[in-house]
Amino acid sequence: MDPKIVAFCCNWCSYAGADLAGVSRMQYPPNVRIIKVMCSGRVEPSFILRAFEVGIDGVLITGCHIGDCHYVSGNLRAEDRVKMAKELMKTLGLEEQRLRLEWISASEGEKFASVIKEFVEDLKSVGPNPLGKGEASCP
Amino acid sequence: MVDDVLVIGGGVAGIQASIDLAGRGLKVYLVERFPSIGGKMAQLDKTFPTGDCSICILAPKMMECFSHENIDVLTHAEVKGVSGNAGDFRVKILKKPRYVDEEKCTGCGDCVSACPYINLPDEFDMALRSRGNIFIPFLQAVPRVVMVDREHCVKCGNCQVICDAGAIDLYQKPEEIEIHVGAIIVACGFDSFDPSGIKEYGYGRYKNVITALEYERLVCASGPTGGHLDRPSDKKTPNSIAFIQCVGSRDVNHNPYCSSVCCMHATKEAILAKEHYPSMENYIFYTDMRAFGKGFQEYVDRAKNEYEVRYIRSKPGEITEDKETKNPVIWYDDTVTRQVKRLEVGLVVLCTALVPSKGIKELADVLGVELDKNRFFKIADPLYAPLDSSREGILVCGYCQGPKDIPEAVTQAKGAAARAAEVLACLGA
Amino acid sequence: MSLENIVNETKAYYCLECGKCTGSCPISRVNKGYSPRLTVEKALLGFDKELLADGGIWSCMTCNLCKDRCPSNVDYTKFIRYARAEALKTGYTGNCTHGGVLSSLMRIMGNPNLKQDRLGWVSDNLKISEKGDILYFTGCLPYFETLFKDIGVNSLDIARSTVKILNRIGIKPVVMPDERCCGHDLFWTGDLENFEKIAKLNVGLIRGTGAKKVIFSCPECYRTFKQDYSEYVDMDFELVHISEFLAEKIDEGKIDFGSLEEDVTYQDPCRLGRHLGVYDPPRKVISSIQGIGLIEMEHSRERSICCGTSTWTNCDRFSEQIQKERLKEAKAAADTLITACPKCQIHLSCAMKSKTPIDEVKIKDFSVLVASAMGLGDDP
Amino acid sequence: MKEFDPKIVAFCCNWCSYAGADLAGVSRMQYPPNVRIIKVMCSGRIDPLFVLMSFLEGADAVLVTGCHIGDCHYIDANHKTKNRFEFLKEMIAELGIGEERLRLEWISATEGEKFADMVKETVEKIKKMGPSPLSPKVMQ
Amino acid sequence: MEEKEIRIGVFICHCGTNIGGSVDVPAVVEYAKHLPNVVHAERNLYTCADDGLTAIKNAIKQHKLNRVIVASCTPRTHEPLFRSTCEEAGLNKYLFEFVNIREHCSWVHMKDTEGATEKTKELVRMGVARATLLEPQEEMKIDVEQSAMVIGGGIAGITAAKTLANQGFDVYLVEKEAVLGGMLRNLYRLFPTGEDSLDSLQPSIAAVEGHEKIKVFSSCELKEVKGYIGNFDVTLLREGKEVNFKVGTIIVATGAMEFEPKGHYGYGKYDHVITQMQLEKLLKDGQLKKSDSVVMIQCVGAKGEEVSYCSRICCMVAIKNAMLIKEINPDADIHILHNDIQAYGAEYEELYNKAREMGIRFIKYTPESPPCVTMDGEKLKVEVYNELFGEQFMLGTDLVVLSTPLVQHQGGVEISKLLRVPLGKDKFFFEAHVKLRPVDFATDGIFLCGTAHGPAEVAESVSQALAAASGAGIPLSRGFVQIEAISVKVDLEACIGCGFCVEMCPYQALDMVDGKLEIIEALCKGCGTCVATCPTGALEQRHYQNNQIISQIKSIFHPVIE
Repeated sequence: MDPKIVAFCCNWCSYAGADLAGVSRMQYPPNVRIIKVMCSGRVEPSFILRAFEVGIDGVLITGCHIGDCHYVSGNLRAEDRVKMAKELMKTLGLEEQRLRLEWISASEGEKFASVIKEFVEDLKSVGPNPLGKGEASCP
Repeated sequence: MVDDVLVIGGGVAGIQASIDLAGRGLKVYLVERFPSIGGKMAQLDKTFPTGDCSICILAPKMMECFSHENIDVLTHAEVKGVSGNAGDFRVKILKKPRYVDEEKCTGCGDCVSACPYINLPDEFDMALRSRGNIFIPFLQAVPRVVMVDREHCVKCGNCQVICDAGAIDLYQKPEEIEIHVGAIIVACGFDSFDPSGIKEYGYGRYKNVITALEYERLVCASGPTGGHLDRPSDKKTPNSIAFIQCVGSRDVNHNPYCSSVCCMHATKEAILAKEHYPSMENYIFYTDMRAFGKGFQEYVDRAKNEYEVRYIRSKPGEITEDKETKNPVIWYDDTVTRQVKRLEVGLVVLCTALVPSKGIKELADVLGVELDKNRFFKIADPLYAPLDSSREGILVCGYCQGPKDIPEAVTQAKGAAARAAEVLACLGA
Repeated sequence: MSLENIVNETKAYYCLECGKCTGSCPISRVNKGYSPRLTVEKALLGFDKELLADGGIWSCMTCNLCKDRCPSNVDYTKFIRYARAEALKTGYTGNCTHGGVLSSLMRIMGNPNLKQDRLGWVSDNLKISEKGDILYFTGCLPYFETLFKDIGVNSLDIARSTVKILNRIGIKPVVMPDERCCGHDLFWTGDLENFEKIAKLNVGLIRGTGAKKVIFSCPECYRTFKQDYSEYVDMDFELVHISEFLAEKIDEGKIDFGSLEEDVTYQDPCRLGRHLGVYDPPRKVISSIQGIGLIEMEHSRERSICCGTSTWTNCDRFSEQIQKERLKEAKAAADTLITACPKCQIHLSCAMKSKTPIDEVKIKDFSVLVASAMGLGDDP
Repeated sequence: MKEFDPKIVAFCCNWCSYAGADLAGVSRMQYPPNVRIIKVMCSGRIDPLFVLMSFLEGADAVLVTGCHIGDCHYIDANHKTKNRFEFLKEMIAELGIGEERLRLEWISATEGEKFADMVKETVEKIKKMGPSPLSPKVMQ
Repeated sequence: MEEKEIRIGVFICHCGTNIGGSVDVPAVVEYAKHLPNVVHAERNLYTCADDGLTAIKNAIKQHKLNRVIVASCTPRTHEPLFRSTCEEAGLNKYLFEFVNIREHCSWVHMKDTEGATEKTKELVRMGVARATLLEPQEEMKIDVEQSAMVIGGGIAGITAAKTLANQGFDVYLVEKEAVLGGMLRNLYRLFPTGEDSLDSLQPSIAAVEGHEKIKVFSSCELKEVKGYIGNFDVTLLREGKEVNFKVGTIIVATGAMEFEPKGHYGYGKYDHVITQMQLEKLLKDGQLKKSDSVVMIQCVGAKGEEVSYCSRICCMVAIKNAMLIKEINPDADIHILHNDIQAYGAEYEELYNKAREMGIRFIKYTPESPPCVTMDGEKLKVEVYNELFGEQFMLGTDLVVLSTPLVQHQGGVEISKLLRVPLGKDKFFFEAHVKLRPVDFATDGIFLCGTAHGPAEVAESVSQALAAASGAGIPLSRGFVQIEAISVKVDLEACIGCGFCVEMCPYQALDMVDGKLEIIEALCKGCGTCVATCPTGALEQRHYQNNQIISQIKSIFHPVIE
């Protein structure tokens, strides 16, 4: 089973972290698709749900460490949203582990790679997204 | 075979049919449910398009009909049974008690002022005025005889004391009369549609939303306010009036048909308001301005140019009320400028549909004739025999045959008289 | 379905262009660009493309004010629903609020593989059962709770109160663990494909419990089951709103609603009032609470005004104006506004939170009010 | 000497203004008893001679009444009344009898109040003006 | 009977307390006794009651009264009653005088009993003065010729003739054309029932042509009509020969014609611009070729353009024809450009709904910016500003149909001159009273129906025809016409032939025949306006003579000398 992951990386820290992992040729499984957003606070619960709806197995949101946020409090908002999204997922019966929030600074390329590796393993144990792949037609 | 004719309904149509038949020497029985003949036309102040005073042109006809030796007028009476067929109808008429002897009463009205209980709504004045337990139907009533509202009368006897003619008899019994006629003409007219079912217009909820017939009584010189247009909430004269057309007409949920007269009587009422109060602003909300009769379009043009009546092509969505001033507020989509607007006026007059009169179904059953889906009388051959009901020997005319104005009602009444004479002649021959 | 069929199906050709719809429409009154009359006329006069591309068709609150008042009986609400389905096919859609999370949730719940865990709110003092004659359908209350806790709306209180009331009169209602959203918003935004899936799912689940009667607290679910499911699936169980159910109980003398010293006014939800004609049961229940004063707003019953937005689409400053106006009208009647629909409660509470000052109105749900009057309190 | 009690002659047409006077009676509207009503079939029947004769005989005022324009039972007879009235008014003024003593009023069958008010106003006005110069009281 | 001595009886009514309450009736009776020529005076509680009436009859016989005065309520309600009472006692009913002492006295001076009593005395005195000068009158009875003439053989004329004939009266039906049927001959189908116009007409035509009481004079013209109600003598011109007959009453049913919209919307310039009647012809002969797209334009020439009135039926004609086209060619694209659709009543509103159901589209244009029709290559192009939608529309179309109003035709104008009956501002015949005498002319004995009165559709024309037949039938069935004896008479010596009076009479009862005045008594309605104009006093009005009125004036101021 090859879990498909979507990762939202904020432009300032976590995206740079991912770049650093690349520059440092750190290897990690190819399951992740990165979407750059200006700040982790930009990620809406609807993005998360939309991902699961179309069959993504896991969603990773990465942002700057608390206090480093280029936009002061964006990451705090992200924390609240993830909390709400987890609650919705719990009611929906979707396993909580399918959604992860990680603070990764521009220098933590290594952490980025290990988070991805860890997440892929977790998802393998949790199993595929019960909603199936892309059945739900959505406009 | 008998030549007499029964006319049911004492409005302008019934009166005209009776006069024409009596003029031919035929014996006519005119049965009217209300204690006086005159019908709805007697309630109007003026008539369109000439602006004649309605009672001025109706009273001579009422007198001519009432005092005609060939016409027996039975007021406060109803047709209860009809048997036999054309040329030989036996009709049972119930003359409901007036509790007043029609011969003795001179209509002086002393008893009316003697009655201490003045708290019942006066039907003729659309409940804008209250009347006592003994009352005269209206000032120009024909016959000019009072009537006792036995249901509410407590038999205090004041009226009996004051009446020297000794005309009041509180134990008068209903009388069943049987007559033998050759033809029957039905002219039972119409009622005004009660718009309280159309909740968005607030009739019954807002004091200053009235119906057109109530407006007619307010502006009539012999009406409850002596012709002064005092609006119900504060008895003051409004500075602007809005007339709303097609209330309950051209409406699939109420009456799908067009009542044919509202556009014109609204124009007349607006002109009346302008004549009495030159600073008055008049608005008429319409969907299709229907001025198709003789002199009607010119009358509407005069209303627009000379009397500054403003015609707005729109059917208002809703009427609310300004709590302090009690001014009705009209919300409408002005379809010509395509803007949703708000108009506050002093008074709203709902030009309601005119519907077949209450009890028409029972009358139709008694007569053995059919009604159409709008509850007007069903006409077998609408083009070439428009006045023949679904049963031979029974003719229909006036509003109960279909929406029409006074001239058409009078025309159909005369036509029904001719048809009745023709039917009798053919049967007799 | 082409525009021409839509015109024929909804009898839009009878339109007399009299303007009574636009004159009644709460949206047109604040949003000059929107007019139900012009929308119908576009269809009549062949402006198909312009009509489908017109964002206005998504602003309509489908509140039925215009449909009820149309003298030619043009079913404008159905016209808009069909137009939206047609627009959806050509790629147009309304502006989904909250990023579209609600419509995602609904579509997810249309997925048969989903195994929800939604009964977290059922604390042990609430007695429910797996099988039984009477089933309580909670709809999206758990999800609303999560999404709208932060504006002070606890939708799950409605569910808790309803169960407590039912328990008080000796009923342990079936509450399904894997119940799906009723699909109302999908239906009304033209996504009929997902709607059909959800309808079949729900009815299947309900049949599974053997329920004979389904009680709803949300009018939108109630209307969707009662009028829209039958097109796709037949149901052999009774449907009733909680207010109707309790009103019957009053007649049977089986319930005492306790007392509450408070003046309240009642917001008729469009789906319960105009769509289904249920006006009196909620009022009957509320007024049977001793000491309560039920004062009607200026616009109530058939004339009541919608809570501003529907199917979570095109919520904009016009909706806010309507909501502000409605709250002002409620304040004029009483300090507490009772809503019988979770969405009305959410939208009106959200409007209360807006920056521009507006006088305080307490907004409480119908079941929560009844429960607290019966002394069932709101301990979790 | 008894206080001056003016004598007023009123011509009413059978269809409208006479009916208006009737309505004032039926509605018990009170007005001073100084008016004497002469019924003619139509206001068109009122010959200027009648008006002058009334003043000659001593009337302190003359009221000419009829149906509103357009209401006339005989179509347009009241138009002629209006024309005759215009030149009669001039003559009364030239004769020095006083224009005020002659008045034209259209009264419909529902305007009982208008008829009563007309009589009251005329009586007040004439009391102030005093008797007509031709009246026998003055002549003796 | 030479009147030797005038013996007046005065009856003062108490009317319960209505008069007695504020008038000292006994004092008035006492006063009346001493008035000149009064031989008997009494009072009664209710003069109009049976005992009052018998008192009058007994007094007439007992005191050989030749004048009776009743002082009580208003003549408007009780004069007929007291007149018939006098007649029953053998006294000519015009020797009766009514004095109103209730509505004009006791009820309006309730508090001032002294003033009221004085006034009552004077009113009775006026009554006595007038009664003295009353003369007996005989109400003129004019025999009526037992036949009627109907001018015009359209549906209105046919219906009127049939109804009168069925009642047993002879009818002369005069028609200008060679065949009966009028406008319905060249129509295709009739609304609202959709019957075929000519087929539905045949039975009526057959009934009229076969009726033994009806003589049909087709393809002939009216030359002259003289006389008055009951005695019209008519001269026709038929193929050069004169035909003459006498009739009692006349019914005008001359119909109307469709307005020719020359210069409107390219009519006459482009051949695919036709009128509704031309469309009916095409439909009737099945020659309607290209009709995939049709545009109809309403109110062409009406509502202020050429004529000021709305012609009532063109909306329904247009809708009916549009639906017929849709029946032939269901995907025809039909637009009706209108200025308020006149679908009044029940059936027409239903037809209007059905038309919209069939896909016929209605666009409201403003009179200020009417549609304009141009030729665009092969196809016609109609540009119209849709007032309610707020946009300019461009309609390419194969056919433009103009709905034009009905207007009076020259024949009608001539008939109005011949019968000396007026035409209104709209050129249609002008009826006696628009509200309450819609089918009568002011001149007695002549009646009006059909589109001669104004635009009308079939059912309305039929109703009017029946009404006119009713009016025309009354004098015929009675055999005579009785005129209230208040008409005018002339003293030919005194008449100087100035003719002022002739203009006064709206009923053409007066005619100046070579310098001498001729009065058609039957037409005189008794308003007296002419009498007031007569400079020499030659004209006098029965029962309202100058001397009677002047005596009333005089008696106001000083008691009539003994």
